[in-house]
Amino acid sequence: MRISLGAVSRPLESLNDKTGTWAVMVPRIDRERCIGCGECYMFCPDCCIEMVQEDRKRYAVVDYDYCKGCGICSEVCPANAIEMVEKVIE
Amino acid sequence: MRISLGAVSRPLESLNDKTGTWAVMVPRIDRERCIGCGECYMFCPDCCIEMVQEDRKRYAVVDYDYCKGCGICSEVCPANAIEMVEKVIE
Amino acid sequence: MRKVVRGFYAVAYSVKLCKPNVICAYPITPQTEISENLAEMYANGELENCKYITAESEFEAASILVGASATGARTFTATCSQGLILMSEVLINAAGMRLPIVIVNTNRALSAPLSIWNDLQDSMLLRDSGIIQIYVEDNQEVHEMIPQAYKIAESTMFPTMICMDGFKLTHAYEPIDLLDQETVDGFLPPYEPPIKLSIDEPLTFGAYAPPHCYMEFRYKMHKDMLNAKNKIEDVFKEWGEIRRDWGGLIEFKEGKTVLVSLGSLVGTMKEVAKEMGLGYLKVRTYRPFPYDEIREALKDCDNVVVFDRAVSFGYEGVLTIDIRNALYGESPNVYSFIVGLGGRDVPKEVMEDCVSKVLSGRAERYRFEGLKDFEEVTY
Amino acid sequence: MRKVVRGFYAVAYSVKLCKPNVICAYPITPQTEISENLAEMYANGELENCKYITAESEFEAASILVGASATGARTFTATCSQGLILMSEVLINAAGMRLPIVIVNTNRALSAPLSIWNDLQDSMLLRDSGIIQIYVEDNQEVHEMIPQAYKIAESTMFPTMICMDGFKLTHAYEPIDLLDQETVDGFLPPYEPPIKLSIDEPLTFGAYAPPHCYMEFRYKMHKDMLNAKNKIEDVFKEWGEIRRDWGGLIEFKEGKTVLVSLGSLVGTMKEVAKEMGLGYLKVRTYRPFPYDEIREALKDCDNVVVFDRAVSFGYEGVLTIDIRNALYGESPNVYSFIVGLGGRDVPKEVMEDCVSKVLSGRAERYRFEGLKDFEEVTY
Amino acid sequence: MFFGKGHSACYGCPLPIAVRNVLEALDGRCFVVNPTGCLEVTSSQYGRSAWGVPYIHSTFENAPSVASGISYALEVLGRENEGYVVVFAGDGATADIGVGYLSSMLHRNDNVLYICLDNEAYQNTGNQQSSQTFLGASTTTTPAGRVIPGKTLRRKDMIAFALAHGTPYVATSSIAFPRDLRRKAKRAVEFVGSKYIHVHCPCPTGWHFDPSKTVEVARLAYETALFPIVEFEYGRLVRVKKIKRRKPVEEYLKVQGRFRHLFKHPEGGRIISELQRIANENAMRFGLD
Amino acid sequence: MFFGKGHSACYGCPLPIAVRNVLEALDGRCFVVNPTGCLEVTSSQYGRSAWGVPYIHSTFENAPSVASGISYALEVLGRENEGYVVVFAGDGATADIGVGYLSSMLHRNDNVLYICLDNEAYQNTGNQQSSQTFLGASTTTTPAGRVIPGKTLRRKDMIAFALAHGTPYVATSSIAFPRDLRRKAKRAVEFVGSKYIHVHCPCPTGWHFDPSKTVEVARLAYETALFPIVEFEYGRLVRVKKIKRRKPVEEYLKVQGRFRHLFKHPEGGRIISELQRIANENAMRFGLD
Amino acid sequence: MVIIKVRFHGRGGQGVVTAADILAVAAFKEGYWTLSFPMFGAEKRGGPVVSYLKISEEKVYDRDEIHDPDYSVVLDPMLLGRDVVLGLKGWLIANHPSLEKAKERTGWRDTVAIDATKIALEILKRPITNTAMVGAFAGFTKIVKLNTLKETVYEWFEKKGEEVAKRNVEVVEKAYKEVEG
Amino acid sequence: MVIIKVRFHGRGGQGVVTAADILAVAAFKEGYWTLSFPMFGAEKRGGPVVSYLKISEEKVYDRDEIHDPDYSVVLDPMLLGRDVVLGLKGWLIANHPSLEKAKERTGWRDTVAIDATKIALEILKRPITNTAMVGAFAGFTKIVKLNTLKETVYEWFEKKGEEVAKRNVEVVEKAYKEVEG
Ligand SMILES: Cc1ncc(C[n+]2csc(CCOP(=O)(O)OP(=O)(O)O)c2C)c(N)n1
Ligand SMILES: Cc1ncc(C[n+]2csc(CCOP(=O)(O)OP(=O)(O)O)c2C)c(N)n1
Ligand code: SF4
Ligand code: SF4
Ligand code: SF4
Ligand code: SF4
Ligand code: SF4
Ligand code: SF4
Ligand SMILES: [Mg+2]
Ligand SMILES: [Mg+2]
Repeated sequence: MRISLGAVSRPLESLNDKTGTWAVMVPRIDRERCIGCGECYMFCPDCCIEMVQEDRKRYAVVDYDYCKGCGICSEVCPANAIEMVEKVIE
Repeated sequence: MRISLGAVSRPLESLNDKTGTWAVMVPRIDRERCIGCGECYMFCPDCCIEMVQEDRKRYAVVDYDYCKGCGICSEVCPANAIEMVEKVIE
Repeated sequence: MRKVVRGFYAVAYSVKLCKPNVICAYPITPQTEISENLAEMYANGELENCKYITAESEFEAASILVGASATGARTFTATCSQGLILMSEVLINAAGMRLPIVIVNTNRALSAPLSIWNDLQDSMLLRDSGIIQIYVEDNQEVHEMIPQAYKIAESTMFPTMICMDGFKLTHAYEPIDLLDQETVDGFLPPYEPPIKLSIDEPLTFGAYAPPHCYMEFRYKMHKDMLNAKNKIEDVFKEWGEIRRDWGGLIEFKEGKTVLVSLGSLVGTMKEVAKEMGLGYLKVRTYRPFPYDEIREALKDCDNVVVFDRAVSFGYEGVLTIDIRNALYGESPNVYSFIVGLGGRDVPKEVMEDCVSKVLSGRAERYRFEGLKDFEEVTY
Repeated sequence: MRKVVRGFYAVAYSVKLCKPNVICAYPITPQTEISENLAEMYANGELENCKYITAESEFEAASILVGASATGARTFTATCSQGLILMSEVLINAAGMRLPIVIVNTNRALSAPLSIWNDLQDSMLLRDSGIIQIYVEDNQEVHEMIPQAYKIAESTMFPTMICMDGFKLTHAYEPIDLLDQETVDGFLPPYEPPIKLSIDEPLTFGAYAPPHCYMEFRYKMHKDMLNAKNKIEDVFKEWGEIRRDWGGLIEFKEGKTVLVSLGSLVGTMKEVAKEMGLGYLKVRTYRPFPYDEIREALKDCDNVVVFDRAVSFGYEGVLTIDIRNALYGESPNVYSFIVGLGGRDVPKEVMEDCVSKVLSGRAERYRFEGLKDFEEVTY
Repeated sequence: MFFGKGHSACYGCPLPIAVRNVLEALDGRCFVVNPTGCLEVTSSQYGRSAWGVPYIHSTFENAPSVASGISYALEVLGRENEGYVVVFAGDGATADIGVGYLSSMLHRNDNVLYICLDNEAYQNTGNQQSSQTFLGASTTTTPAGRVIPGKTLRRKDMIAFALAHGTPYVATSSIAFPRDLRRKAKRAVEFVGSKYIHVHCPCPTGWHFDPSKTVEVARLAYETALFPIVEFEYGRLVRVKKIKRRKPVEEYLKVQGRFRHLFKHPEGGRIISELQRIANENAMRFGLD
Repeated sequence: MFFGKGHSACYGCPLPIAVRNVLEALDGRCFVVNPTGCLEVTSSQYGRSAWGVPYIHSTFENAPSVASGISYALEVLGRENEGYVVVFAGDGATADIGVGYLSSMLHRNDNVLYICLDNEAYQNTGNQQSSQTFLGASTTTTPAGRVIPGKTLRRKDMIAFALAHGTPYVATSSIAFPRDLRRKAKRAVEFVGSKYIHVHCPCPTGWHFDPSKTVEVARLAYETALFPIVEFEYGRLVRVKKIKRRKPVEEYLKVQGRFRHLFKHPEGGRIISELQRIANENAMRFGLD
Repeated sequence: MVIIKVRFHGRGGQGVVTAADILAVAAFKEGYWTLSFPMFGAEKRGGPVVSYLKISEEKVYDRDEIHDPDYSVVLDPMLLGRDVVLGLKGWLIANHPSLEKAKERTGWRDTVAIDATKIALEILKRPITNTAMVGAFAGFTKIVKLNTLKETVYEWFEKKGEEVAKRNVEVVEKAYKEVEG
Repeated sequence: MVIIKVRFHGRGGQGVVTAADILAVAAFKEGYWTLSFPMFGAEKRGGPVVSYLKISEEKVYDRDEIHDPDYSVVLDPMLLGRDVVLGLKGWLIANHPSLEKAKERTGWRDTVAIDATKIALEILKRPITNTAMVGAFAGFTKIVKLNTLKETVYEWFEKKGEEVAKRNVEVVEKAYKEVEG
């Protein structure tokens, strides 16, 4: 264990916490429907949506390692491109 | 010496402190001029002016035991009835 | 009636039975649910002649109680840690003003680093302040201590603080023999303050004291606190008669080697003592400090093993220092183990390990026990 | 240059020479004129690269310095009594965050009853808190201690508090050999913090620590504070070389009977010791506590006579408890006299009287000395 | 990344929405000060920090002062241009326990952007009332009981409070409108001195609604005019977010567990009308309709 | 006698003038709460109390809370009719160190008459600036120096502050007008809940003028509109004390030592105009002329 | 003194603490001393939560968290992994549709699996699995009788309405029998 | 070690502390160690104020207030009374127009009286008597030389302007000589 001076902590070590395990439901983004508006990106409390530019299409991608499955993205998507689906339990 | 519970103190024991000794100048009230308006009474920071009713005349009297001689009464008297005079040093 | 309840409720329910007039507290983990339980009783109209006030800070909560107590109200607050330190100026003031406010402190570590978990650094830091401090072992004891604390506070006119371990006790859900109103009413008379703010007898509270009399006030405070020991003993005894005997200022079991501690660690300590055939000493009243009782109890034993959960940084464990002072000039070896800071568990094995260190001569004057390996880095 | 100046100025001028970046304090007697002197220097443009801020409370003043210190500024505040207790939550936090804030505490009694006069109850109450505490004997010492305190604070990363007696020192107008800028510059390098808030290296300050690591942080803090003893010795030695040797963590003169105290009482104590042919021990660094030094110094003497100016209500004098702990297992008789609370004078005669009580076997374990006759009343 | 994934806030927590949008708007050039509270506890555990910008937490109540201290230090060390000093503080820290320090910071007009993340209670300790909790809300310290129907006091008006201190820039925003919040953050830092933005942050855990509805609830607060969205520069109201068709407060209340009792308790009707009155007053005061 | 002779305030101190007039107006039916400060120190030494009414001093910052506590206790003990709870507090206690507790008391609208005795600095500790000190004043912590010409910050607006909390009764008064103060004290106690009166109290010792001029200086503050005398009920301005012929601020400034440097310092002129601007603004805002 | 130690794993909001508490009351009714408490954590809703239960014939003094449970009860299938069997001395009682998969995820042999989510969804219409797992625990260990448990559960949920109480009793019974069977 | 102990009595605002301080500086210039300080009081302006001065050949350690002064210097005639001679071992130096009256008020034989108020009003036009009494003390005791004192007083008041400084020097000289004469 590392014990620092005054308990200062290094930045962004939260990335080691894969909060994706919290999710019961997860969003599935329909890439066809997605209009790349970025609403889901802006609203995701877990900062786990990325906007990807591919050719001339911009669309949203979920980082399931962190997505807690709150469902907000699905609620805010103006294109109805996000559906919440049950996470597969292995 | 009396030591009370929680240092509660009895009321108005300040009366034992004769702050009149502080005064260098003291007010002299000209009873003739005094119109009994009570301004000096109301403004005296040392609460040492009393209004006295005598026959049909109301006038102000100074309690020299406490008067510190600030001169406020003299300043506020609308009848110019109060003069500040040097306290006699015995 | 025996019922399975959580520690919070054991406190809140007992407070209710004591019929306080003004309750004012501020949320802080792990105290909050005490206030929440009281708030619920209040919302349901179960607290008679009582105001429950939501303050905007602990400092304010304590200050409201200063006003209320000086006016003759029976008062209650609960807090801990940052909250206790934040209100400390007011509590120290209340002690000097001799206001019998009853406080439950759900012991929690101090920041930084922030910790919501348990140790005794918070209440022990205020050991000089003129507040009676009683440490309880479990939720039955805290439940029964509340009425006793009121009686102690109001007959000695000192703020009285019951210290109960955060989480370990507050969050424990366990069977409690609940008191009933009749028992408490029979034990605890209504509060009739010898001094109070009133128009009829307009006293001046909170006067200041120049050098010609300050020291006498502080001496009186000290003397009254020493005398409070007798009063506390009496209250404990009276309680013992009507209810259950929990012991006096200390609870003591003889032995050549005696373990010493307070709070929720006492349970484990007693078990270890039993299993290993040792004595133990539980400090129930920490201020006033039971000097004579402790000295008498421990002076002839070989080893005293103190389990401390508060450190005076740059010196040693807080309880240990007090114990050694009490034993000064006597011959027992006093060993100190600092354990359980910031919620670190203190399993029986750790205690046993400490004891075997002592018995085999491997113990030092004091030692942090239960540490993990770590590497020191700048960041 | 030797000049007749008041204690306040001896502090303020020395602070100025240390080139602090942020100064923030709140008025309280008898601290205020330290801030006032600094405010005047500020208004006259004499403090370079420095902000002087008027806070709205001591709590705020300390908090502003937490922000400033974490950002890499050299900081200063002064306070005492109610102000010190009011800011205590912040200072304790700063200690854990390891921020090298330098504080001058002009010791004053605690309320209630309110007293603006001197004793040590305020700073001693915070002895557990992870703040280095240094007590000075006179204004020359405080003047010279300021640069040393900065060096200590910044090399150990602990808040460092110089405790000087209110009135007795602050208000004394006496000849002081004033330091010059060159001397201080040569001794005290600019502050280069090992950790600070910056965009380039975006650290997280004030993280919280769950039970799996909290105890290690506190252990480290304790260990670092013990290690600070060496650092302090070094700084004192270095100062002794360039300027004047004031001794180490303690100043000690042998004797069969040894008087012990700290702060401004030391002057009188030394005189009494000299006149009566006794030894004395001056505690310079109170936290970290010089356990080994004190034990070594006192273990073979007959009588140790402690003059205490802070009480742990319901127990004993605060310094005494610490001293007895240090001497545990050794044989000297330790007598304690609680004197000078709330500005009560401690003339030589009182000290002499205490000593003769000790020498003639009439002394008790501890005693309040210098009390007047009084009658106890309800009001 | 200025605020990392992997923080431990609840499902659907509003706080990170506010935080990341502000930090992104300011390009991460921020010294963040954060008092104790949900945000702190979910983002600053030792060894698990979610912060990619310099960050400090000291106590629950002193964030404004710590921020002042940073701004003074930056100034005096010649580092003013390194970044903005930004406070993210809960409503309890802001309007209750820290309100005196906020007053002092605003009074000195220190160069700090203060953002209150208002989830209307002490959520970190489990939804106890704060001075920002709405009338009628059931919280753990103002539970809806047989006698008392939830919180009985009105809200402390923090906009009036900030304006009373002569604060150059004062605004409200909501996590329902991240673009609005971004714009305001950018606008705010154009002002020298103190700026105060009060951001509405509905908390699914404390308010008892489904985590997926965080944004919807926030939007309803705006649409009912219970939480008006306004902007003041130098004390002058310069902009409001008009409401197209104002909804009755019931629509907002009924989606939240904390107001459920109002629809049953004998006092409930009275409280709902009082809340409607407050909404109407807001609409009037700021010209929202 | 409600406030006794023999107290130890300075010659010409304004504080007892305010205190005795309020106590007399309320017939001494008062529980007085008084934080640390000049009034406390000069009236409550052990064995020398000047108080003829029940009185309590606890700390410097907690008077509002102590007052709340008294009012709750009186209520719950069935003693509400015994008397009013009245705070007399200095400006430092009120607007600075105690401002958070005042905020809280006003927010809960506790049944307390809070009177701020504003002598514009921490006079008890020797005239250090407070948030109520006027711009330009030389105090011991904002001394007029070679570089800095006295205090550089504006005043914290305590009227706006009290109003921001929805306080039912808010007023200012001055020791220059004891009849005004008496009337306001009487009016105030007709309101249930919190009432706030801010009383101007020029201090001869700290401000450096002759003790006989206390009343005159107070009158000048009013006549220059630097200290407006106003009255709000339920947030509405119901009455102002109009100024017959408004005087230039210089007339007020020049009679006090604390402003002397303004007539010499290079920055002095600018500050005087700024003060005049503030006076004009007051006159406008409240319609004083 | 024998103490039966049980550790419950779930997520904030799933009723993990309630699970331990209900069993504590039921066991208390059967004459045991019980001590239950939540993990002393600072987690928010959604984060992993643990609670503990100690059951004994005599008063329990040891208030430490449980590091060597006799039983580990896992309310949420997603949590099945190394963590939940840490220090485990006896049986893992897992909410999972498949015993094999459950074993696979944890590597623990002595496992009982029950599809508590399914039972909960079926009867309660919500995936709150605490009562089902309480039933499963009781059914498997027989430490508390079914009737005692049913009574306890009923009393527990009564304040939320008779309907809720009844359904939870049903859940408990179903799970009890399923595991017992 | 001989310490000369002087106690000054006056009122808040009369410069009692300054009196002790000026003498301290003057004595320091003459090679003495000095220690002066105000009474540690909470009095407001107008209330009685005391200050102390200790003069010695060696460093002074004793920081207690002076209870047994060698000299008591009283700046305000109204204060003459029992208080000012309390513990006095030597001379009372009093501001009073009449030696007899002064003695009468205090009952102290060894008294020097000087009408300091008159001197002050004459030269300073204000009844601030501290410098006059400093001069009187020096003239009577000869502990500090007149020139040293004049220099000290000049430096002390220089920051208030040359005129003020000069006048105070004049006051000191006049009082010194009057008492000496
Ligand atoms: C002095 C002090 N009192 C109480 C607490 C406990 N505490 C920590 S956070 C918190 C509530 C935070 O509420 P708020 O500021 O609204 O932030 P939220 O968690 O709601 O986002 C409380 C009461 C504390 N840490 N310190
Ligand atoms: C916590 C704390 N800080 C500082 C002080 C010192 N102090 C006492 S009174 C006072 C100033 C009082 O100012 P104000 O409230 O304006 O009253 P005034 O004396 O001017 O009438 C100060 C700074 C204190 N007693 N307590
Ligand atoms: S479900 Fe929630 S956490 Fe997951 S991507 Fe959508 S908004 Fe983000
Ligand atoms: S909100 Fe919907 S449409 Fe917009 S980027 Fe996200 S998924 Fe695509
Ligand atoms: S001079 Fe001052 S103290 Fe004396 S009576 Fe007149 S106003 Fe009162
Ligand atoms: S103010 Fe003048 S006229 Fe009026 S009562 Fe006093 S002395 Fe008489
Ligand atoms: S309790 Fe509310 S504000 Fe706090 S982390 Fe959870 S959702 Fe966010
Ligand atoms: S300093 Fe001013 S306010 Fe204080 S007692 Fe003296 S005159 Fe009154
Ligand atoms: Mg909140
Ligand atoms: Mg003031």
